[in-house]
Order: sequence, then C-alpha cells, then structure tokens
Amino acid sequence: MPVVSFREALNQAMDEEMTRDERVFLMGEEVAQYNGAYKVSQGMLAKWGAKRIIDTPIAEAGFAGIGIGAAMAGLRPIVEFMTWNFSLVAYDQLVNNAAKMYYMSGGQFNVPIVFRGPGGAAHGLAATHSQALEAIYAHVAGLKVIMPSNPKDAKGLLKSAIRDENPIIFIESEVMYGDKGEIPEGEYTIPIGQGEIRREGSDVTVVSWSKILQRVTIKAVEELEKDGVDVELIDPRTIKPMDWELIFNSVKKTNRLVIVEEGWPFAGVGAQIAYEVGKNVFDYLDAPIERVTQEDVPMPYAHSLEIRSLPSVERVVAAVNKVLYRD
Amino acid sequence: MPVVSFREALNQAMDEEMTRDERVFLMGEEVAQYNGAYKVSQGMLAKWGAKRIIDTPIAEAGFAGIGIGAAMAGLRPIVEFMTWNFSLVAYDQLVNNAAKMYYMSGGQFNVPIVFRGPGGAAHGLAATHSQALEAIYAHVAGLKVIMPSNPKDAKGLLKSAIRDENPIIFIESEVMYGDKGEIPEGEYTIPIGQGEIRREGSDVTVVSWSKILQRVTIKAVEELEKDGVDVELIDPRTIKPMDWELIFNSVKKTNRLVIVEEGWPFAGVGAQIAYEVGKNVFDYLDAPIERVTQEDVPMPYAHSLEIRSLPSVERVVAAVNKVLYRD
Amino acid sequence: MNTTTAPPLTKKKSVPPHGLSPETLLSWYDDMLLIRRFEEKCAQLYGMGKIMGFCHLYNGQEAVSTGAIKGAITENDAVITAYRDHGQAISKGVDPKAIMAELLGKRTGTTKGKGGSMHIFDKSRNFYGGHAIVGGHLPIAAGIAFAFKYRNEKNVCLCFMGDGATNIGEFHEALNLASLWKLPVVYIIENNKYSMGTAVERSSAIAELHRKGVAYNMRNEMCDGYNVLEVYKTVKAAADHARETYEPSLLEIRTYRYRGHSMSDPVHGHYRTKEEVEEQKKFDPLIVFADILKADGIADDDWFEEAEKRIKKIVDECVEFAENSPEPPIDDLWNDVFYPSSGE
Amino acid sequence: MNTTTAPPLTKKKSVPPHGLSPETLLSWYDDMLLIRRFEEKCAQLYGMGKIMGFCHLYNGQEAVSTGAIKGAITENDAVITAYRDHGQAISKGVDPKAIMAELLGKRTGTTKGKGGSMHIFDKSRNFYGGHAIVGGHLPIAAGIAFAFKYRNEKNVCLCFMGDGATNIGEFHEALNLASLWKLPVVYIIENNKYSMGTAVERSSAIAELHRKGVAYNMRNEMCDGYNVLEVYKTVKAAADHARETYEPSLLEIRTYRYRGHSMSDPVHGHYRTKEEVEEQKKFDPLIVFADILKADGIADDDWFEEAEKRIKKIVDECVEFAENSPEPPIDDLWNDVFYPSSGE
Ligand SMILES: Cc1ncc(C[n+]2csc(CCOP(=O)(O)OP(=O)(O)O)c2C)c(N)n1
Ligand SMILES: Cc1ncc(C[n+]2csc(CCOP(=O)(O)OP(=O)(O)O)c2C)c(N)n1
Ligand SMILES: [Mg+2]
Ligand SMILES: [Mg+2]
Repeated sequence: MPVVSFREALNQAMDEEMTRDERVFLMGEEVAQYNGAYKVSQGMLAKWGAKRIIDTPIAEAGFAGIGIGAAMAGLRPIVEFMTWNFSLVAYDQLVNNAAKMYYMSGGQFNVPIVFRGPGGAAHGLAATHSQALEAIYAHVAGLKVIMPSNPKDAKGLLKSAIRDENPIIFIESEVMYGDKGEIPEGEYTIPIGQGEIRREGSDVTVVSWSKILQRVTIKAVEELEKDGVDVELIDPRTIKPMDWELIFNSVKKTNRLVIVEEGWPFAGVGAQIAYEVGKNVFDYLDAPIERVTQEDVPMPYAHSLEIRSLPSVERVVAAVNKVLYRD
Repeated sequence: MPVVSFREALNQAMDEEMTRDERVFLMGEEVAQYNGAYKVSQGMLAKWGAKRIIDTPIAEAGFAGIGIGAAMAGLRPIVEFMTWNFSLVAYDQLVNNAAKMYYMSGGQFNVPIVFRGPGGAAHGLAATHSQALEAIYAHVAGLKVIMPSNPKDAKGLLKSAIRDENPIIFIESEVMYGDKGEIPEGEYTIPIGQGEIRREGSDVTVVSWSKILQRVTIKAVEELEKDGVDVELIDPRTIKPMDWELIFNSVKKTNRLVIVEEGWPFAGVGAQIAYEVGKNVFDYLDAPIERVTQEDVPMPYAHSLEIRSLPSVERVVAAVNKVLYRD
Repeated sequence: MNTTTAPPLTKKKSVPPHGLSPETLLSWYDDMLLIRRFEEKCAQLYGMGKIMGFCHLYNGQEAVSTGAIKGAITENDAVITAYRDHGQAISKGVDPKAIMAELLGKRTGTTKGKGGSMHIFDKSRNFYGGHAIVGGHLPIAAGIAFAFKYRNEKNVCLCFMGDGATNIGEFHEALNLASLWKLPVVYIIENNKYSMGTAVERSSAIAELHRKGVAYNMRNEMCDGYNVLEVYKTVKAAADHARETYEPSLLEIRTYRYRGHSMSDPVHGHYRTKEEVEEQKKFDPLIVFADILKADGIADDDWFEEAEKRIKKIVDECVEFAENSPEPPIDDLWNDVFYPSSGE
Repeated sequence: MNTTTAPPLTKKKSVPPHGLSPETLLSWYDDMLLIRRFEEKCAQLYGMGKIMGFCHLYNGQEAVSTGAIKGAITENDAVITAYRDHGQAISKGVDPKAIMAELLGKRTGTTKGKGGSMHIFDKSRNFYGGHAIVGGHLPIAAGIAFAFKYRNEKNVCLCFMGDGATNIGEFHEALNLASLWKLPVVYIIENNKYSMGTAVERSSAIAELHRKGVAYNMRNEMCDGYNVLEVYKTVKAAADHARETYEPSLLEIRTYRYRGHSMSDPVHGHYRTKEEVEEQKKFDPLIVFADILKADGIADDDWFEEAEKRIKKIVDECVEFAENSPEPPIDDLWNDVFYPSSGE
C-alpha cells in the first residue's frame, strides 16, 4: 500500500474529488499562489487554475459566507481556514447560516460545504493560536464534525465530507501534516460517523482522537502495555455524529472508560461521551469515568507551561491507573 | 420586601452601580434613546445622559471590542447584546480578547466588563433567534457565566458582575423580563459561583437554571410533589464557576440526578454536570443521570414544533420518574 | 451630518421608460397594492395572535421591491434579503398563499412552518430568503453571484439590506470581495432612515450610504424609492451592467417605513414624530404611481377600484388557505436537519 | 489596479522639521538601529530553536515605528499593534531585555512567558499589545481612545495594522465607530505591499488604502515610510489633530518588509522576486536617515560606528539577560486566568 503524508492524503482527496466533480473548488487564504500556508494545496493552482483554486483576502466571515451562498446555488466549496482559530470571526456564518439553512428553508436549500484546516495547539503559538474548538462546533445542531488522526482516515473522510450534502467541520492538525502512513490503493472513502478500534483490549476503554491520540494517547497505551495493562483504544474519527455503539460495546467489555482530548474541560466533547456512557451502559461501569483534557486556562507560550497545559503521557497513564484502582 | 420585575431589578443594579462608580457605563443597540429594545434601560438616558448611556450602530464586534479596550484602559463597561444570538458575530472578541487578555498579558491588563442581554428562545422567533448559548461561553477558559432565574438573583448577581474585575457573560431571558419577585431592601449583592437550593427534597436532585427552571422545571416539581415525589431543586445561578459542592452534597443525599437545560444536548452544560457528578460522587448514584434538553435541531417557527423542541413539564416528569425507576 | 442630501421627494410626472407596456405597468401597480394589503392583513392577524414571533412589515417601501424585482430582473435572477421579506417574496413570484400559511405556522407554508416571517425561502423562484442576522446574508449574495459566474451563467443576484446593515463588518467583507472578484451582484440599501430606532446619522459616519461603495471601487448610485419607475431604471441599469461585465453595484434607495420596526414597535414615539410619518405619507409610492398612471391615461378611477377588489380577493384567499391548512406533524421537528447523503 | 500610486521612493534630503534637536534625531537613529539589530538577533535565536512559535520580524519598517512612536507621541499616549510587534514595543520604551526574555519564554519576559512574540504587553509604557487575530485589535484601539475621551484626557491612541487587515470586517466597524463618536485614535496602515503572500491588489478592491477612510468621513493621508522624518510629520499632525479635536485619522504608510512574513516564510519565492527585495533595500530607512543626518552635519562616520557598538552591546545584554533568566514556575500555568475580585 502506498505511504503518504497526512498533507498529501488531504491533497489527494481534494484533487480526486475535483476531478470527479467540477462543482468542487477550494477557497482560502494563501491556498493558491502560495500553495497553502501549510502546503496542503501544493500544486493545485498549477493544475486546476485560478477559477477553482482561489486566494482570499483576510475576511473569514466574507469568504465563508460566499462559500455558503455558492453551495446554496449548487456548487460544492471547500473552504480552508488557515487555522481554526480564525474561524471564530466567521462563527456566525457557520452557526446561523451553514448549520441552519437547510432546516430554516424547510428542506429547500442544503449547504454542501466543507470547512477545513488545522486545529489545536502547535508549539509556542500561545493563547489566540492554540485552540481546540471541536466542542463549540459539535454543540451546534446541523453540523457534522470530523477529526481524523492519520493519513488513511484523512483522505477517506475528506472525500466523504466533500461528497456529503451538508456542512462539515473538518479539523486537522498542523503538527500532523508531515505524519506518514499507508493508504489503500486507488479510490476509497470512509463513512462519516464510523469510529475505529485502534487497539483491541480488555482492561479499559480509552477514547481519543486527532493529534492527541497520535502524539500522546498511543504512547501512553504502549507504556501501559509494558505495564501489563490491556487497553482498548478507540478513535471515533467523527466527533458528531459519534459512533456510540462502538464505544458502548467496548465499555460493556472493559467496564472502564478514560477520555483523552485536547480541548478545554468544561462542556467539552468528552463530557458528552461521559454522559452518554453513564446513561446507556451505567450498570457496566466499575469505576468513575476519567477525562484528560487541556487545563482550564488560555494557552501559555513558554514551552514548559504549554506541555503541562496539554494532556500528557503521564496524565493519561495516571487516569487509566485510577479507573483500574491501581497504584 | 419590595416587589419588582426582572427588568426593574436589572435596571436597579445598573443604576446603583453607575451611582457608586462613575467608570461604569452602558453601551448597546437601542439602549439609550429607545430605552432598550426590551426596556431594561428604561429612563437611564434621561438620568445619566449620552456620555454613559450609549446607542451603538449594528456592529457587535466593534462595540464589544470598544468595551474591551475601554475596560483595559480603566473603565467598567456594561455591553448589552440586544439578544445573545447577535453575540455570535462578536464571538472572537469575547473568546480571544475578553477571555484571554489578562492571561496573555501576564497579569497586566484585566478586563472588567459585563456582556449582558437575553438568551434562549422566546416565542416563534425560529432558528437564528432562539439559541441558548451558555455552553459555547462556559467552555472558554477565562470567562464567567451567570444565568439568574428571578429578580432577586438578577439584581444581586448583576451588581457582583459589574464589580468583578473579569469579563462576565450575563444571560437573561426576554420572556422573564416581566416576572415579578421580592428583593431585599436596599443594597445587596449575591456572590458569583454560589448556587441556591430552591426546594429541599430527599428523593431526587434536579438541577436547572434561568427561564427553563422558572417556566418548566418548577411546574414539573410541583406536579411530582402532588405525586408524592420529594424533589431537591437546585438553581446554580452561576454556570461557571459552578457550585459543585452544593450539587455533590445534594446527590449524596438523594442518589439521583436530573439536569434540565434549554440548550442543545451535545457538549452542553448538563453534560459537564453529569460528568463531574459521575466522577465525584459515583458511588452514591443509584441510577443513570438523566438530562432534559432542547432537541438536537435548529429551532422551528411553528408553535407546536417549538414547544416540542424545548424541555417540557412532561419530559421533566418522565426523566425524574425514570431515575426513580417509577412507572 | 444629516440626510437632507436625499433626492427631493417628488410627485413629478416621470414618463414611463420606453418599451414598458401599459399591461406591465399595471401589473406593477397590482404587485405594490398586493404587498400593501397583504401587510395590512398581517398586522391584523398579528394583533389576533395568529402570527407569532417578530413580524416586520414593508408598508411604504413597496416601490423598491416592485421596481427592482418585478420590474428590473428576470425569473432566473436571484433575490436575497433580510427579515423584512414579505414584499420581496411577493414581487419575486412566491405564492402569497404559501407566505401567509408560513406566517400562521402551517405545513403548507413556504418553509413548512419552519422559518416563519423572517425566513421566507422559495427555491423554485430563486428566492434565497429571508435572513435575520443583520449583514449575514451579504456574503451569501456574493456567493450566489459567484456560482452564476462559475457556471458562466448570465444571471445576477439582487441583495437587499437596510441602512443599519451598512455598519456591520460583513458589509465591508462582502462588498470588497464582490468588487475584487467582479461578482454579478447588485447590493441595494433600502434607506428608510432608521435602523430600528436609530437614525442613519446616529449610526453611520457618512449619511450618503451609497458613497461607501467608493472604498470598494464599486459603481454606486442613489435614487428616489417613492417612485417605482425611478427604482426600475436605476436597478435595471445596475443589473444589466452586472450581466454584461460581472461588475457589482451598490445602490442606495431612499424610502420610508410607515409602521414600527416590528409589530412590537409603535409607529411613532421615541425616535420619530407623528408629523414626520404623516408628512412622508404624502409621498406614498402607491399614490405617486397612481398619479403617473392616471396622468398618462393608462388607468382611470374605475380601474383602481377594480384593482382594490381584485387584490382584496387574493388576500382573503391567502387567509382562507392559511387558516384551513394543517399544522406541521410533530415528526417534522426532526426532519430537514441533514440532507440525506448518498456520498459515503 | 496596482500600487504604483505609491509616493516615489526617495532619498531626497528632507530638512529636519524645526524644533527637533540633533540629540532627538540621533536618539531616533539609535531606536531604528536597535530594532534592526534586535530583530537580526531574533532571527539567529529562532534558527537555534531558542525562540518558538511564530516570529514576525520588522526589518525594513523601522522608520514607521520610530517616527510614529518615539517621534510623534508622548509617554501617556497609547500604542496597540498586531503580532509584528517587537519594533513598536521598543520604540514605546518597553525594555528590550524583557522583550528578549519573553521570546525565550522566561519569567522575566514582558508577560512572564505567557504571551510570546505575538503578544508583547507593557502596561507601564501604555503599550497595549501585541495582537494576533488580524483586525481584532482595531476596535480595542477605539475603546482605549474612548476611555481617554471619557476621562477628558488629552491622550491619543496609535493603532498599527497591516495592509491585509484593512479587508476584515472589524476594520469597517472600528473606523465607522471611531469617526461617528469622534474618538482620538490614529489608525496607521503599514502597507508593506503584502499580506503574507498576497499582494495588496489581490486582496483589496482599492490599492490606495488610505482612501478607505472616505467611507467613514475620516481624515486620511498617505506617506513615505522609508523616511523617518516624513513619518514623524504625518503622524504628529494626525496625533495633534486628534488631541485637539478628538477626531481620528487613517494613515497609510508605504513601507516594505525585508524578511519573510514569519520565520517559516522564505524572503522571496512564491510571491516576490529576489530582485524586488534587493531593489527595495536601496531605500533602507536606516540608510535614508543616515544620509540626512550626515548631509545636515548632525553625525559623521565615527558617530555611526560608535552607534553600532553601542547598540550591539545592548542587544548582547538582552540575550545575556534572557538566557540567564529563569523559566516560569509551573504554578504560573494556573495564575492570571482571573483577576482576584474584591467585588462580591
Ligand atoms: C447582528 C445583528 N444585530 C442586531 C440585530 C437586531 N436587529 C434586527 S433588525 C435591526 C435593525 C436593522 O435596521 P436596518 O438595517 O435599517 O433595516 P430595516 O429594519 O430598517 O429594514 C436590528 C438592530 C440582528 N438581527 N442582527
Ligand atoms: C482573522 C485572522 N485570519 C488569518 C490570520 C493569519 N494571518 C496572520 S498574519 C496574516 C497576514 C497579515 O498581513 P498584513 O495585515 O498585511 O500584515 P503584515 O504581516 O504584512 O505586517 C494572516 C493571514 C490571522 N492571524 N487572523
Ligand atoms: Mg432601516
Ligand atoms: Mg502587509
């Protein structure tokens, strides 16, 4: 199977879908002439031209809204936010227009659009540039939220997102763009809303996604393995709609759950997972559910503070040991 | 004790604080000449003049940012959003500037500002104008979120909010503005972060706030009482910081919890409450925690659909009966 | 700064532009009259509690909707507007029965009772809504125009907004992008002098709102919105220009709203006097146009009497249809959240 | 449209304005040189991995910061800017040692290592940051000016932004409000021809960015940003005007950035040629100013040699101070989230 980087996987997904459907186009800051601030759209202007690969001014609400209008009028835009931090100035467009248009119009105007870009912290970007924002989008009725953790899922899910008839929030990670991984030969898609068991296990279920899964949780699971702890690791891949059955069945087997996410704790995605599990498989739980999240503070610049603010291998291991009542 | 409306209580709080501190001013759409879209600022222009009661154009990001700048420079603004729905175009200002400034500046520039206005659904305002947005603000590190349910709390908490040195999200409800209630004679404040037991009970703990508490949950509790169910009803009043001890102690006593909120279910405030209770008083829980929320859809216009979308007395009663394993 | 820069209110007899048949002109009068009577009926029904939520009426502004939409553009052109949207929907050919049913929250309404007064949509008429967040639809309008150009279609998008909407950020972003990318959209400011209770000069640093187009190197004009023929000429020129060159325009049309901002706002009081409103009514677009039609011998008093009867009948039918229509089934609550996707 | 409307680049000998002592002028040169050498050191340290995150250098734009801040305003006036903020902080008198310590993430930094390069703040110097969301600080600037006026103080607020920032909605809202309410703020567009890799004419429908002020009835001017004396005169006039009348201005200062947008962006390549950058360097503000100082007999070659030594020593001290400063204690992570309130 071919090995490609996360960046290339996204590029392939967009390129293949643009080949398949001429209504698909890409719009965003520096996506064309500059080949993308993080080079995700490398070579696309040269191949597709300025009609379909479009540089925008710094006007997120404006070009997000243009994408929404174009989608209502029959096109299938991919709108890149240079990072998801900058989507906050366009938040109203995503929440009030993209998410609600199909419903408000009584089923007349659906909005087939993908908003994508890197989310979460990189290294030393501080408070305004290090936000994991999945919760504020997943909270909103009418949006689907996708957060792949590897090249295979990134390509398969982005293709499904572009083909979906509804607005999609697709969150990547700039620190993962260079990650390499195997992808299937040729054409494939991965269904939205389908999680994946990354490692089967019997002692405890750990749910984690995106960069934190790849950079932190997996390492913790390896350490725990050495320590004789058999973790079942689940990557939901899609945050909303969440693959509840996959998680419920795992917890029924392990009777324990730890959720590891990059975002802030209060009313985060992990809180919803904890609630659903508590409600639906209550009798199977042998220990309180633990969450590992970012500290409830804005992100500091200093490296030592930044890494302490984010979930770490140590904190994940500790949480797993806690639900296993080990020490 | 004097009886005043919710509207008058807010007006008194602002008026008293403006008397007490000349740095306090009110800014927003139609707050001055029109005396407020919902008349909360009735008479304030006449009394305080155009310097301190200021009408703004429709430019929420602009005047929210002006408030933040004025607060950094030593004033204490009260910024009214005509409704919280319109705060979404200013979301970046609240999340990246108001919430993070004190931290980003290393403790130099705190932002003593109150953002206030009505939130949630009224009647027949449909999807863009019926949003309960507490979760997307409580999720953000650096913000405090207050949601009073009656005139007494509204006045006492708004005064505390205006005196607080930090950015405050203060969410009211236009359908409650006319509600009358007793308030203490003269000067008083209510501490931010302190919940209140609205009714002592032993069978089940119900946590609810703002309009839904007043319009739906209380009625359900009365019905349940007739039915012999002894509910302990808690009004947290402040959503963040939440009065955890009050809730934990209640659940330790009743062993059962139902959370009733107006917002959408996914990663809502109730999810956080459910997680914290599950984590901290797990062994006391005799039944899965139930939540009653708005359906996970945009708000429809038609009355019959709107009321079905929101929490109702029937749904609250059903949830309580469920955690009590009654039927 | 003040708004005396407005074109002098005028009843001056302006000759109908060449090529407009009497039938066409009379159909415009019908459209204006229908909007007027439809809105009056809405006010009644609102008073009776049959219409809920916010309801923003269009009385006084009819010449803008009729001249711009029924007059200046075609079926395939798109229209998008704010929450004061009944008039534009009617002019675009949306079935008034369906609009009335929507206001009553019925299953037969334009959006099955989902959107209500502020969110009227009709895809079959290229009517893109009905948007209630001020300024939020301005980029959407540019996006619709973007799609037309992308497909090499010669359609244009008319985007209506109020004077107050020119102060919000999305106005700036949308107009800059429309001009920078040459998108066939005509932005029409319906300057009715007030944003809710705030006079233009208290909300905008310049009162000549069309001049904001200068910052975007955008073609910009102002016209008298009391005279449907003036509106027609001005919008037609802008729409034709967009069709030929893809270049957008910013038009400021001076008009006036006779009723309060919404049903909960009194006609006069805090921000304008009874006298001001009465003075304005002397230039009622229906009267202005009727005078022209009479002066040109296109219609006489009998015709106008007939028109009243004809329109009254239509409005009565709208109410009857709406009243007799079914409520949406509860299951509708969960429908139309997501369009079923074949994709995956 | 293109940017050839820029004032011709000039080395013309412009006589120092009356009333500026040689000492003052020389202190300006020191300021410009310090910024230049400080930034070069930053580039080094970034390459060594000692500075993390995004780091946007100011090389080539020094005359703007020095002329506007060190030259045209006073201690009590406020300055606020975007993320390319080291230069303005230095000109405002923020201790360069503390800035360097901040870049290294040390406890002795301007914000104790919390903000980093993009978020430099110093309340004691009325330096309001350091803001990394494009356009987000423009309303804040108006708010600071609002506070000055509210207290009847005669201070002004200088707000710096890039050319790209003029296309975002908050530019529109902030400038309209500043003009409508007469707030003593001077908005300064540092037009360095590019927003990251996007040339002005590809992002703004008008290339004469100061003309955007017309839409707000705002005093607006353009000036040559290669010549610190021109910058001084232009900004001084605007600041004095704001002090006297409370009226804001929009200034466009044409300048150029020698380095990439941030440390990860190459100096040339995708969006500009090596030749263009070299051509621009002929009008290096340091050279332009040095020529003036020499021509006016204010400084000779020896003085400039001395200056280099003096500045090098300061920069070395900055690095030494930063390197030897302690990391922030972990407990700092949870501090400064909320200011302790006496209120309740
Ligand atoms: C972003 C936003 N802020 C505030 C409101 C509340 N609001 C609705 S209409 C309106 C006044 C708009 O006036 P104008 O644009 O002149 O249109 P008109 O009502 O006169 O037709 C306001 C403030 C809103 N809907 N959206
Ligand atoms: C709202 C927002 N969108 C995008 C970005 C990413 N970004 C940071 S700087 C920049 C370019 C700004 O260019 P300009 O305003 O000309 O300032 P310069 O860098 O030239 O000084 C962009 C797009 C951001 N920080 N904020
Ligand atoms: Mg208006
Ligand atoms: Mg620039």
